[in-house]
Amino acid sequence: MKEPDVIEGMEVVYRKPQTLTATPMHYCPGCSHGVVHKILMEVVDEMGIQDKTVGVAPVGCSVFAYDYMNVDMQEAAHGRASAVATGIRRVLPDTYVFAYQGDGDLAAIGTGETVHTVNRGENILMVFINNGIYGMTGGQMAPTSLLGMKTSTSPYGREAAVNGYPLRITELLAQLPGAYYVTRQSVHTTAAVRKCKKAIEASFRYQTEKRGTCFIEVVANCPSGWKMTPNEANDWLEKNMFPYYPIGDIKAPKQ
Amino acid sequence: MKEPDVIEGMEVVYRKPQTLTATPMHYCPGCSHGVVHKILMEVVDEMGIQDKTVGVAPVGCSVFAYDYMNVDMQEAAHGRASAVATGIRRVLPDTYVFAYQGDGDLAAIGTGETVHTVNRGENILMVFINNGIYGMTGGQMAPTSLLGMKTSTSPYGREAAVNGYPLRITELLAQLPGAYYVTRQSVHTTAAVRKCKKAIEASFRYQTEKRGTCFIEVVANCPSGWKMTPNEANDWLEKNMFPYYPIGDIKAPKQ
Amino acid sequence: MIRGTIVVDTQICKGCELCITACPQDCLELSPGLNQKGYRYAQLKNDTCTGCVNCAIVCPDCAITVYRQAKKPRSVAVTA
Amino acid sequence: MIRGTIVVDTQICKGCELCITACPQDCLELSPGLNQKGYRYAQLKNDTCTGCVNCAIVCPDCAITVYRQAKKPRSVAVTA
Amino acid sequence: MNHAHEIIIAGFGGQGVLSMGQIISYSAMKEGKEVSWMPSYGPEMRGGTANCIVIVSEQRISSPIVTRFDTAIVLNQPSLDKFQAAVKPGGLLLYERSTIITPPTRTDIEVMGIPGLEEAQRLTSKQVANMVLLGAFLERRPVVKRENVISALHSVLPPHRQHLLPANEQALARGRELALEHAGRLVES
Amino acid sequence: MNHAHEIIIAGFGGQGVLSMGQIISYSAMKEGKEVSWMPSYGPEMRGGTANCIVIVSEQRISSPIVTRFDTAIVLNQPSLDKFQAAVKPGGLLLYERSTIITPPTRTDIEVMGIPGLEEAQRLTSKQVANMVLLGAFLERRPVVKRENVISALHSVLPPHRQHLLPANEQALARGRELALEHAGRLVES
Amino acid sequence: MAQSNGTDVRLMKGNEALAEAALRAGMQAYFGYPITPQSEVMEYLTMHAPEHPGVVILQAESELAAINMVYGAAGAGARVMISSSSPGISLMQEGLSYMTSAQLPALVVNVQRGGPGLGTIQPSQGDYFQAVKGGGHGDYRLIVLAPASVQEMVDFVFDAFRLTEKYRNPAMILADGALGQMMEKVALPPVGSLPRSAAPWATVGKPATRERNIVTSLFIQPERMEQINLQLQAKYRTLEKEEVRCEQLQMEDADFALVAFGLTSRICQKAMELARQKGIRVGLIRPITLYPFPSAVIRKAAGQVEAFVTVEMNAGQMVEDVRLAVDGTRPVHFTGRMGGMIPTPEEILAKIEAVVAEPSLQHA
Amino acid sequence: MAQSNGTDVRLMKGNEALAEAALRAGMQAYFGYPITPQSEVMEYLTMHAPEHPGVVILQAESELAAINMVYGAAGAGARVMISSSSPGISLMQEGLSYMTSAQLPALVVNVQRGGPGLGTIQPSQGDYFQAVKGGGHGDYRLIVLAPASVQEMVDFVFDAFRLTEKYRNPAMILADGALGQMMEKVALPPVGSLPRSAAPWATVGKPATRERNIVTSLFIQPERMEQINLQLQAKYRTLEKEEVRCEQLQMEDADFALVAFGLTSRICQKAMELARQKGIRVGLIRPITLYPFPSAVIRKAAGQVEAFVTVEMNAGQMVEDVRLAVDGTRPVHFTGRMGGMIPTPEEILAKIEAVVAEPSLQHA
Ligand SMILES: Cc1ncc(C[n+]2csc(CCOP(=O)(O)OP(=O)(O)O)c2C)c(N)n1
Ligand SMILES: Cc1ncc(C[n+]2csc(CCOP(=O)(O)OP(=O)(O)O)c2C)c(N)n1
Ligand code: SF4
Ligand code: SF4
Ligand code: SF4
Ligand code: SF4
Ligand code: SF4
Ligand code: SF4
Ligand SMILES: [Mg+2]
Ligand SMILES: [Mg+2]
Repeated sequence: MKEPDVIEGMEVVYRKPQTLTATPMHYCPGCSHGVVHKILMEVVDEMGIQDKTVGVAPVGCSVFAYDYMNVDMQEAAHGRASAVATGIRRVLPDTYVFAYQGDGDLAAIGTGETVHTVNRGENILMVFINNGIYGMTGGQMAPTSLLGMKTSTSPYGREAAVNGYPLRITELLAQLPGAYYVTRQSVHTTAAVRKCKKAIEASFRYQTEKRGTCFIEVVANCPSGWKMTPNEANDWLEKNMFPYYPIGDIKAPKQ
Repeated sequence: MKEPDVIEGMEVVYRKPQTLTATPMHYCPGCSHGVVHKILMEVVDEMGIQDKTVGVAPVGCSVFAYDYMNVDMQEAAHGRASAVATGIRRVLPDTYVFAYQGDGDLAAIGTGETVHTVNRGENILMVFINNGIYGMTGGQMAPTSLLGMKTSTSPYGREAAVNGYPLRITELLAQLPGAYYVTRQSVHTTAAVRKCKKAIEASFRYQTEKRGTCFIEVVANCPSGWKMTPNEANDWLEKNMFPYYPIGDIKAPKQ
Repeated sequence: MIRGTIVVDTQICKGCELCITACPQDCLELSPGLNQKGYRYAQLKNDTCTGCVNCAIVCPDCAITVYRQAKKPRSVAVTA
Repeated sequence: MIRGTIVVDTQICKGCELCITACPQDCLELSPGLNQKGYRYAQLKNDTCTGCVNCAIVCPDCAITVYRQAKKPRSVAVTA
Repeated sequence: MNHAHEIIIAGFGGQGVLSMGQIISYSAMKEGKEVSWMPSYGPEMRGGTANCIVIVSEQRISSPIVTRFDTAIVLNQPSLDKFQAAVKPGGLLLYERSTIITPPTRTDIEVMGIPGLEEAQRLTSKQVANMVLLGAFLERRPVVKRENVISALHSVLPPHRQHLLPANEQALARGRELALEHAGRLVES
Repeated sequence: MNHAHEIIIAGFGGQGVLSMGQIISYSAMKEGKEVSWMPSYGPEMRGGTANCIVIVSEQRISSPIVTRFDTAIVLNQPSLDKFQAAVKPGGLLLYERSTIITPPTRTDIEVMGIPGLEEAQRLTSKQVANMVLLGAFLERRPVVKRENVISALHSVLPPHRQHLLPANEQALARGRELALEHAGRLVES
Repeated sequence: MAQSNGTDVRLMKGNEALAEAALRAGMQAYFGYPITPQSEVMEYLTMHAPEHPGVVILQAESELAAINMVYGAAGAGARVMISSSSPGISLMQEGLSYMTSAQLPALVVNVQRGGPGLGTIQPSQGDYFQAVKGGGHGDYRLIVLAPASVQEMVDFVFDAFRLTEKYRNPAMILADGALGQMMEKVALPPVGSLPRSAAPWATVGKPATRERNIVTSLFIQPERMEQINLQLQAKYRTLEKEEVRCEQLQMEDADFALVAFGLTSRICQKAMELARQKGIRVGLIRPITLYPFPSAVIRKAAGQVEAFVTVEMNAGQMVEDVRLAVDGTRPVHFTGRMGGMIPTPEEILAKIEAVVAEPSLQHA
Repeated sequence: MAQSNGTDVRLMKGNEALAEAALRAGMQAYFGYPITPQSEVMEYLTMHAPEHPGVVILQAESELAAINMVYGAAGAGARVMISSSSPGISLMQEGLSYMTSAQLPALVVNVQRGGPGLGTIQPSQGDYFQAVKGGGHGDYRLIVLAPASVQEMVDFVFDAFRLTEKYRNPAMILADGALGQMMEKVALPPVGSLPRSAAPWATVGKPATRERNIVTSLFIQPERMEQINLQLQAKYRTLEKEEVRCEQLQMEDADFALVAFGLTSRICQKAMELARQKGIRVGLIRPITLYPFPSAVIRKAAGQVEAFVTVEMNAGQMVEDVRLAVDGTRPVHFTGRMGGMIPTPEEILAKIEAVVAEPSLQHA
């Protein structure tokens, strides 16, 4: 359903990019996944690289990303998106390749692939949606769940002695020489969305220059998993996630 | 074959510990594995904890470690020694548990298990033999092989653009809060052996105190894989491995 | 004051209220009725909209199209 | 000078020569003949050994037992 | 054949169809009956529809999955459309009248529309709408005893929801009244 | 049956038993014959023993693995002990005399001990000891032509070892002489 | 709701009942990773573990890590369980091969979903081959039990622990998503009812009084490895002789036999009722142990019935074992649904009727 | 050593010949991880890749990563290969299940070693079940080719690429350590002899002219997933009709049939020679495609021979497929060695003689 270009003498200044399909997203109300999908596709649209872009969807709530993103896509096994992206990028060296993964996918089951993909400096963009929980399977503890956080597998709160500390994998990856650009963003406010989009733009640019892996962590909400309204979730995000996962560039090339 | 305690009026001051079996080791002449086995078992012997120690052998040249170490041991699947050690230590919380792994085992196929074991701060000692090569399978490239290093799968030398940079996994692990004591040692000289042994002693001590994971990287030789004599290999080690893998404590508790 | 307006795709909107929080003009509210999926949806509650696109930018479901008084239009995601 | 000596398990020794390099007294050499596994093995070439245990410490195969003139013996790995 | 009563309860996720089924099951178990509760799970649940099949029987239950039902309780239009035809001749089709646009058309079964949502909102909150329907159902098909349902509610509600017990009981009672009225109307008309 | 010659070559790893087999195989292939070379690999190789089975035939080779041999060439005592019994009656057992303590005992086969190591050391280096034995073997069982062996050597030796060609050729020739001498002694004694 | 005999009767979901049973059966450690439709197992365990002090429940970083933690804990002598669903079980194949070779006891639960690939999360029996023939490398078998009710999700936990420890071979409970999600009445045995026999081979620290214990699957000399294999095969022959379990329903007078396991067997019961209403004398053979498979029961039935109809939620897997047992003496038919679909009693009835109507019951 | 017809003849190890064949067959990408006894494949490829510009050879961090790189590259339309040995193949089971479901072509090479577990590195055929029945979850099949010579290690690479691309289903070359390590004479086809047909479904970037391409194995509606399964099953029926390969030796006058695949079939040839010397008329049936299995050939032979003897380097796996084909009409015997041991011609002969001497050739 495309809205008209002009209405009451006013011109359209913002609309859904054509690189998103018409399919309504299945995400819960207010979920960050939708925002990140949108800005990712806006960048593809604005850069005019739809015909040169291949995406990889993970197993997690964003498993259906290919239903919404209007680019060629592959759906990877749980945790293996970066390996799949490696396979694609190696045989299509002039393509823009991105992998899109949740925290369970990228930082639990896929840790090995994540570390080695970045260590090889694969020329891909890795988008990492850190919502501190396993959204899709019903709110289990993620490696990034905060201490004390109650989830369906830490019903009395995450304890360091049993489950270890929340994993700041992004900081680890930033130290690998293969990582070219590593940043942590969020999408819970207009300003945050704009910044995050800039990070995506930069990452796609670096890909043409074959400079290594670009890695964007998005500190995201999961209203359902956290059992909050979207606005509550975004507040909680700022108050609880940001102190442990501070926003900003972790490794940025000199401009 | 035990030598006598006294000979020509002289007393024995150094002999093989009883925690090593009589089986001759299968390692190539001069291989570091033998030295590390020995000092590990010396510590078990001296601390009198043979009856409370369970070791885990990897898949790699040291796959037969249990033939030599006279303690209860399990042989883990390739890369999974730290997961196996986790299983043991969780059900036997008052035991000393160590996992012994090569660089292919710990830093390639086992990366996920390695990162998460340390992140959970499992109360085990991880011994990591970094010889920059896959010894057992015939000298293929390891994640830790140096740039330019010729191996049977990098016959023209390792290239960063294709294979990424040598992985300093120990530095990464040191940043995890679960890591209590992280050090890099070697065993190519008498002094080095003595220091390395001290690190092992400390690690076992910390285990009783349940302080988290102790991690000892041993920068090791592989005369066969490197195609050198043992003495050449030890020289090469100092000249080439040490600059990239500097010796010393990376994370040490305050004494 | 620049004049603007928005069109909400009421069947797509999930009533998450993020746009409401994001609107600097406080011109959004939830509808009293439900859409086919059972959600109350966002709607303009007054005509103070400036077409600043804040609401649309945070909308996870791309449910908002924003219009603004002719001027050189911004080029955010306009590709039609 | 403290007097010491070593006994090499000639069947276990693989002739890696690390002990030779490690000996501060330069009192070790490889045998001319081979052991059953086909290796030349380490042997004392003179009697300047001080029992300093350097050679034994670096030996990967635990092939060396070290003795020293009575004094309070060091306690490295002596448990018999 | 055997004395099994086979029920499907269907609606949107969040309308409480799964817990309705659980309450019936729990009560039946208390009465020493055999029971099985089989939920739909999976894709259709996320914001979509949900249903459960409940079988209450005096004998060991063979298949917990059946395709024809003695009773269908449907809380939204898609469920009505889907399960109307699956009611056995002579069976009962009970539906939430407030949200249905196209009412059922079968005549060989007992059809009963109950405005559970409206009644619930009138009582306390729309959250007990399902209890209104349950009350109506039990009036027409007393597969379990009312007093056992009340005590099942005690067991099924989590501690922080125990304060809703009176509201639930009221809703059950209101459902019963509506069913009686409806039956009355049927007789009158 | 068919004109296959089945050979086992065994010794310590590093004595060059695998490459002896490869040279025979390579030469046979050049002559248009069928050939298979089956190495032992695995645990026994690490510092232990190694062997390969070579079959040279005019016809398609069925099993590349056989347990009885026309010729056994053994370079150390364990291999002699292991394969002596596996030589077919009338077959050839060729062994490296320098390192054998317990010589073979069979009398129904041709047994020939050659001091390859000593001869090799006398010539240039002990590395060509295997070539001495190969020379002797080919003298007794000319399964491939000498000139093809020489050219096979050219192909098999890696570039940085091509300078060893003359030494290898010498060793082959010396082996042939020793075999002839040995045959002579046999005849004499 | 404790009963006089000390058992509890409750209304529970299959997954939760299984978890509660494991706690009561004296499980000492559980390692797992979330996956639908069995995530409730770990969720229940983390919630209720505090009632059983000392029990270890650990969410691993992956199924691969989890199965290797199981290896470690089992090797250390603990009674240990792991659960997952199809894709997660595929990731454990190397580990399971290792465990059979190292002869470690452990209980593996597969609550199957539709495959192949990521597939669906709906019930399926598509992993029969994987479970029964061995999805990992080498010659090994798992002891495989197929429950058909929530009560059996409880009972088979006890059974499986007993078998896995007796034979030192991993045992699997092969369930499906529906069994995991459905609720039924269950009687729960009391805690402590399953004693654990000593594990003198376990790695717990070597006292001076014995040789060190080694848990390994590496026997680098092939002669030695063959010996290990012969040991395993001997164990499997014993299992085939002594531990076969099978249920037969109305087989006394049956002219046709349905063969089905797990949930499908209950749908078949309904189909059987329908068929008998129509005068077709149908019986049901339900293999309870899928390995060891009840071949003898089926072979015996072949002397009685005119034909077999195997019903599975897959493309036809167990039917091969049925055919092997029947060995050509009677026709063996198959009907099934795939990818998360469940056959209905009516579909099965239609198949039975088609078989009955076959002009000749000779084998095609 | 180029021959007039443009082919090279060389003496090569099986593993190296396979690697060279892959390069000549136009393989565009290889992902792998070292493991004995097949490490020479990647070693050869890294050495010789520069002769084939543009070919991607990447040593992955694990078999798990490698198979998923294969998934990505295959999905992007490349001709891609992976190789490993038994434990490494077990780690790929999830990936293989995904690939069959997503209908991706790729060549998987398993140079088997003795199992289960870490086992030995000696030759084995212990992974037959895994390869043929599907070691991963769900209903799928691999196309499985079993070479018996170094020449076939070359030829089957071409064949397997052709089949995998034609059917969009992963194909496997199931070899063993001995085949990988032994040297034989091979004729190498020239580069460029295997054209690649278009892959319009591949994800290469979506032009304005078509809908986006999606490579996935997720079909969350079970009805849809069942459709996918029906597609797969239809494909498998076609394979069973059109792509069965089987070799028969001296079956014309045979009273007894040996059935064996891969290296074992050559040992059986020797045993057959020995048996015929003793006047026993033995023939040999060698399944070349293990899936699709040559059931019809065996069923036909059952009308001729008195008994079958299946020989495998395992505890008896293919013998089940032989039995299913024979379907009780003739006795089917088995002999095998396990864990890395190779049967000798003499052992096989002894088994044949025992079968011949059976008082009755009736089925036990
Ligand atoms: C091998 C395997 N293990 C487990 C699962 C089940 N599973 C699906 S999504 C998921 C985790 C999702 O969490 P995350 O990656 O954080 O994504 P989110 O849903 O939070 O966006 C899991 C464990 C699976 N599909 N496959
Ligand atoms: C799943 C699996 N993949 C691969 C192998 C083969 N393999 C055995 S040891 C080894 C690597 C050994 O290297 P490293 O860990 O560095 O130990 P080292 O021999 O150098 O001490 C490999 C790849 C295996 N046994 N199992
Ligand atoms: S469960 Fe969480 S992450 Fe998933 S769609 Fe809902 S809010 Fe988003
Ligand atoms: S191959 Fe290398 S690591 Fe292995 S035993 Fe020999 S020297 Fe040591
Ligand atoms: S465009 Fe700006 S002013 Fe208008 S509704 Fe949206 S946020 Fe408010
Ligand atoms: S942000 Fe979008 S989905 Fe949310 S209420 Fe506003 S318009 Fe609706
Ligand atoms: S260090 Fe040990 S093995 Fe090496 S030469 Fe000396 S005694 Fe022999
Ligand atoms: S003990 Fe000391 S002096 Fe004596 S041989 Fe050894 S290193 Fe040399
Ligand atoms: Mg998440
Ligand atoms: Mg190494």
